[in-house]
Amino acid sequence: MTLDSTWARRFVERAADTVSENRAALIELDREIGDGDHGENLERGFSAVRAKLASQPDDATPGALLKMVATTLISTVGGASGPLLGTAFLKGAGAIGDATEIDSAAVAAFVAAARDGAVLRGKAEVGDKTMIDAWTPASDAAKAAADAGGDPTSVLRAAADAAADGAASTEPLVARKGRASYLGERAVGHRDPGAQSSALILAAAADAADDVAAAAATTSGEA
Amino acid sequence: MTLDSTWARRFVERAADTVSENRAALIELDREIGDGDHGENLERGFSAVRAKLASQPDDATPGALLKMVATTLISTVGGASGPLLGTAFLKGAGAIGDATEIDSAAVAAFVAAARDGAVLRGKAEVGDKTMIDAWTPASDAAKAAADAGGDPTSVLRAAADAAADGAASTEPLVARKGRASYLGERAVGHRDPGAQSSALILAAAADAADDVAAAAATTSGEA
Amino acid sequence: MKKLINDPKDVVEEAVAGIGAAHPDLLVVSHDPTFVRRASGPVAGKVAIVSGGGSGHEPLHAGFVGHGMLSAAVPGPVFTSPTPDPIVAATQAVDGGAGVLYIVKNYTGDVLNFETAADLAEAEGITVASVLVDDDVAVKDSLYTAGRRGVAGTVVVEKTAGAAAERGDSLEQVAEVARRTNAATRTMGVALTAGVVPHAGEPSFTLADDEVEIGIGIHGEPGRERVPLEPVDRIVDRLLDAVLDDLGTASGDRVLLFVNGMGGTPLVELYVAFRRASEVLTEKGVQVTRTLVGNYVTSLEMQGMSITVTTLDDELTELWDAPVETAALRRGR
Amino acid sequence: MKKLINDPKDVVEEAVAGIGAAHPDLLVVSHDPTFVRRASGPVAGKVAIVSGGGSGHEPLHAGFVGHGMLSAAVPGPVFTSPTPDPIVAATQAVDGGAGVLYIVKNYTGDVLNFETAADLAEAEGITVASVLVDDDVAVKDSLYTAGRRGVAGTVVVEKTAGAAAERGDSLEQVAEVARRTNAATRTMGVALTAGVVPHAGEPSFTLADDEVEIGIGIHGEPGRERVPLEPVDRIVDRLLDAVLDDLGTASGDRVLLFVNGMGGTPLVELYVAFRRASEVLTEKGVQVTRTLVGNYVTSLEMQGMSITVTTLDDELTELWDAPVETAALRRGR
Ligand SMILES: Nc1ncnc2c1ncn2[C@@H]1O[C@H](COP(=O)(O)OP(=O)(O)O)[C@@H](O)[C@H]1O
Ligand SMILES: Nc1ncnc2c1ncn2[C@@H]1O[C@H](COP(=O)(O)OP(=O)(O)O)[C@@H](O)[C@H]1O
Ligand SMILES: [Mg+2]
Ligand SMILES: [Mg+2]
Ligand SMILES: [Mg+2]
Ligand SMILES: [Mg+2]
Repeated sequence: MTLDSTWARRFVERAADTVSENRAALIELDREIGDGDHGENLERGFSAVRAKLASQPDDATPGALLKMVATTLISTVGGASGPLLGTAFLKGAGAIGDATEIDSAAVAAFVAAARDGAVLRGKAEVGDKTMIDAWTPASDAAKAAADAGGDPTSVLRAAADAAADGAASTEPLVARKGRASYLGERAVGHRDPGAQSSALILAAAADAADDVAAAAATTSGEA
Repeated sequence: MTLDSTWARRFVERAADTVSENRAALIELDREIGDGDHGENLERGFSAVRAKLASQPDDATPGALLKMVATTLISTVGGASGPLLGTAFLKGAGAIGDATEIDSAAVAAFVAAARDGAVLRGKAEVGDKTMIDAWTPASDAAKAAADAGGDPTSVLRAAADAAADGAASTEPLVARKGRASYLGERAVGHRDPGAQSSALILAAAADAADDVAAAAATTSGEA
Repeated sequence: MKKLINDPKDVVEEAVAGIGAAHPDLLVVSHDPTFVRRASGPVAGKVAIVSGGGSGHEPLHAGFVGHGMLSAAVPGPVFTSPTPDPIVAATQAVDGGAGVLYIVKNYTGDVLNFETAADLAEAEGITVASVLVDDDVAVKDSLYTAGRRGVAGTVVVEKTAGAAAERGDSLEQVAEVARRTNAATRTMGVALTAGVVPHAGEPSFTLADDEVEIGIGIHGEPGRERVPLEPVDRIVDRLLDAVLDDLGTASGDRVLLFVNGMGGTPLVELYVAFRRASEVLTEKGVQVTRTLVGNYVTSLEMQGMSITVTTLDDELTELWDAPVETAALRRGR
Repeated sequence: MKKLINDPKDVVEEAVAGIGAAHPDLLVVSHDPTFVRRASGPVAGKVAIVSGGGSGHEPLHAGFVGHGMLSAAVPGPVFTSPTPDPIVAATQAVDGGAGVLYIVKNYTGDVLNFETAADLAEAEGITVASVLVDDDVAVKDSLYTAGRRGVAGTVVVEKTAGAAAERGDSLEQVAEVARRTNAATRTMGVALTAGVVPHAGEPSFTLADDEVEIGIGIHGEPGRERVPLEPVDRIVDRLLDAVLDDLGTASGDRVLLFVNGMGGTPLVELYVAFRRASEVLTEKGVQVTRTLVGNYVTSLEMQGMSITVTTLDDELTELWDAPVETAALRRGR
């Protein structure tokens, strides 16, 4: 099984939905250890992404769609998360290239390149209490799942689950990057908003793959 | 019976005490329909008056002492009440002149001149919801008591009681002078702070006369 | 009460000391009696201008002492008119022999204390003229009130009168400019929250979370009405309508538009309000030829603003544009 | 939330429109992408200076656009760095061929977005140099933080760099002046209350009625510690000690003393604080040769202040004194 541009479109919609649903929760996380705009920033970005989706050519490749996400996030989100997530999508899209069908290895390569892109820009390491604490375990889990022969859907699910654990793992940490680093010990006990949103976005990717699989099952069942 | 400079000194002390004790209450009245400084203004003025009292010559006449009150209030209180009360004391002191003993007629003349002084400066009439609503009935009552043959103490008490009633009478009024006039109907139900403080000051004058009479009784009793 | 102060009783003296320390090139501070005067001293043959009033409205008045505006400012206690003594002392310190103009905001306390000061100064041989500022349209000017209050328009009067004095006008002429500016100026304000007078320790009034006071005075005196909090465009319309109506502004008029912050409102909000006010005026065919936006006549930490419109003619425009060098307004020097 | 705004989403656009309407002589506003540039346009052969960052800190940065200071300002959403697009557009609009300096407050978001903008502008053939402002001593500058924040000292850097550009310095020289000013500048702040971000609708943090946050950042990020509210003299001492200690200020040094309001603090309190700070410096033998007091780098309606000290030499003094004509700072023109 492989994923195609239907998945990519569904991923973008799901990501926009989850960001919108979690706007207030992300603002609240950021208010606690940042400046309270993370949910607002991402919602601004993903609604711009959603608005652009309709006008993408029918034959747009998954890579082209994800590159559109990247450039749109870079030009609408601002703050720290805009360039970081934008670069993640940009590098991830680059890893997929112009393939129309994405296999498990390509999915793992997407997540790994996205992670590397964010690290390149933000210079954060695991344990710094940033979105990297979601992307790094996600990338590792995706590679392990792909190496173990999992299909793209299960690779994405492994990445999403690892990202969720990674986001949770930021709670006891002192931050060493971003705005939360100003708080020292006072950041302990709070989850990093960027790690949380990254986990939500990866979950959207996995859910989109599930949607596609379910639709395929229905279609083939009906056929 | 007449009043002398012992009374005048005692009056000043009593006035300073009552203003100090009622500082918060006067601020509160003024906060409701003015700008919340009346208690502060008068306390600043009367503590300056109290501080100057000690350095007045032993042979200072009642008129000289009350003129000191006038000029001190004018130069320390500020706001609307400073010039008004100051002028009241100035004109009142003028009515007493350099007499060393003040009889009932002189007491009534003091209150009347004080009232006229405040009216001259502030151009308020009875019913405008200002200190004039205390001073005018006080002046009328003092004249009536003096005309009826009352002693100075009872003349002052009549003035004080009438002033207290006058202060209470401001509660249902709409203000036509001073800061409360900006409120229109919204001033209704609130007592005018300046009428209240004027009543307190006149009560201090009467209480001082009582003190003097009590001291005289003790002395003559002991003698 | 949360304030960056020491003893509430010392606020004014300490602030005045700070003003002196912050602007030694512009100002000299006198303590006991307290007033602030131009560092450059009186100029023989030029009219001097003195203003003053309760503190808590900073930068008014001390922030407007300097070339092209006030010669001296006399700050009273917070929200309380100064007594005559410091006014007289300031008058003596700045008189250059051509007389002194008092610019007095129309409040009973200010009027009475400046009146006494004028009497005392005249007794010392100084010619004094007085002009009352009463630009606040929220208050009805009738026999049944103390008359209109002087609010943000005071800055405009101090600016044009100051320029007139600087160009060498006589006392009578400077007073005429001040009166004419006042007559051409109207203001109305709104409060979202109240200021806290240091010695009172409590807000001067209380508004519900969804309520604003339309027609607020700068001492937190109530205004015309309390209405629910609305989008600022609606609030601007209310204030501006009242101002233009009272001023009789017509299409083709040239005006100064001045959006003034009450002290606790972020500048970003004042600009949002300014945008609306200038749009509305433009739609009405009124030409906004001069502008001012910022916290100039404040009421401690009150959140709110006022809108002032002054009808300009060539002379008032020229006087508004004239060089000014003060702590709070500086241009052309 | 009580604010003089319409839809929270429109605050920045409407405020920028207001800034344009209020200062047509100084500024031109671009919408979509949003930036503010000098009305006079680029000057061939002169270095241009662009700064920007999240909104909510007004008058920073748009209030400092004009002769002798910034060429353009790029306001992002409230408390959020602008994206690269408007920065690039502003860069193109002001480039006079001699290169463009970015003055960037040291926050991850600002750094990354200006970095991308610089890459894009360079790709368009414009030479860009960047200087980070990181004057806030409340944050430890170590491998374990995002580094010091840029706060009120930004105004000083924009002023001296602007003057250097105006006198015709090369891009390298202007950048050097900016870096040197930043290196000579330290700030620490205190908050009494929090600002309310319009789209959040709630205060950014909560302090008890008797508590202050020492070392606050201008986005309401927490600082060093929460302590009970003290007399302002004590608070000034805390801030100034940290600043002077970090700066290594010694007797005989000449300094600029800058007391900055966070937006919701009455000016009268800033002057009370200034008085103390200047007294303490004088006692230590430090010469306060230049001063600034007011709301210049704010945090919406936050009550609080910061104290900035810049060590001055002859050149920095001259650049500070140079004529400047902007909405928020004006002198000599
Ligand atoms: N250097 C960095 N590397 C990786 N992620 C970072 C870095 N700095 C900040 N972040 C992420 O950005 C998030 C904050 O994003 P956002 O609130 O949108 O921007 P800002 O901090 O500018 O307000 C943080 O929660 C963190 O996950
Ligand atoms: N025109 C006037 N005539 C008489 N009394 C007046 C007049 N105006 C104000 N007052 C009195 O002054 C009082 C207010 O005094 P105060 O609060 O000290 O001064 P301010 O109003 O300047 O703050 C009012 O309560 C009223 O009694
Ligand atoms: Mg944030
Ligand atoms: Mg009062
Ligand atoms: Mg008062
Ligand atoms: Mg932000």
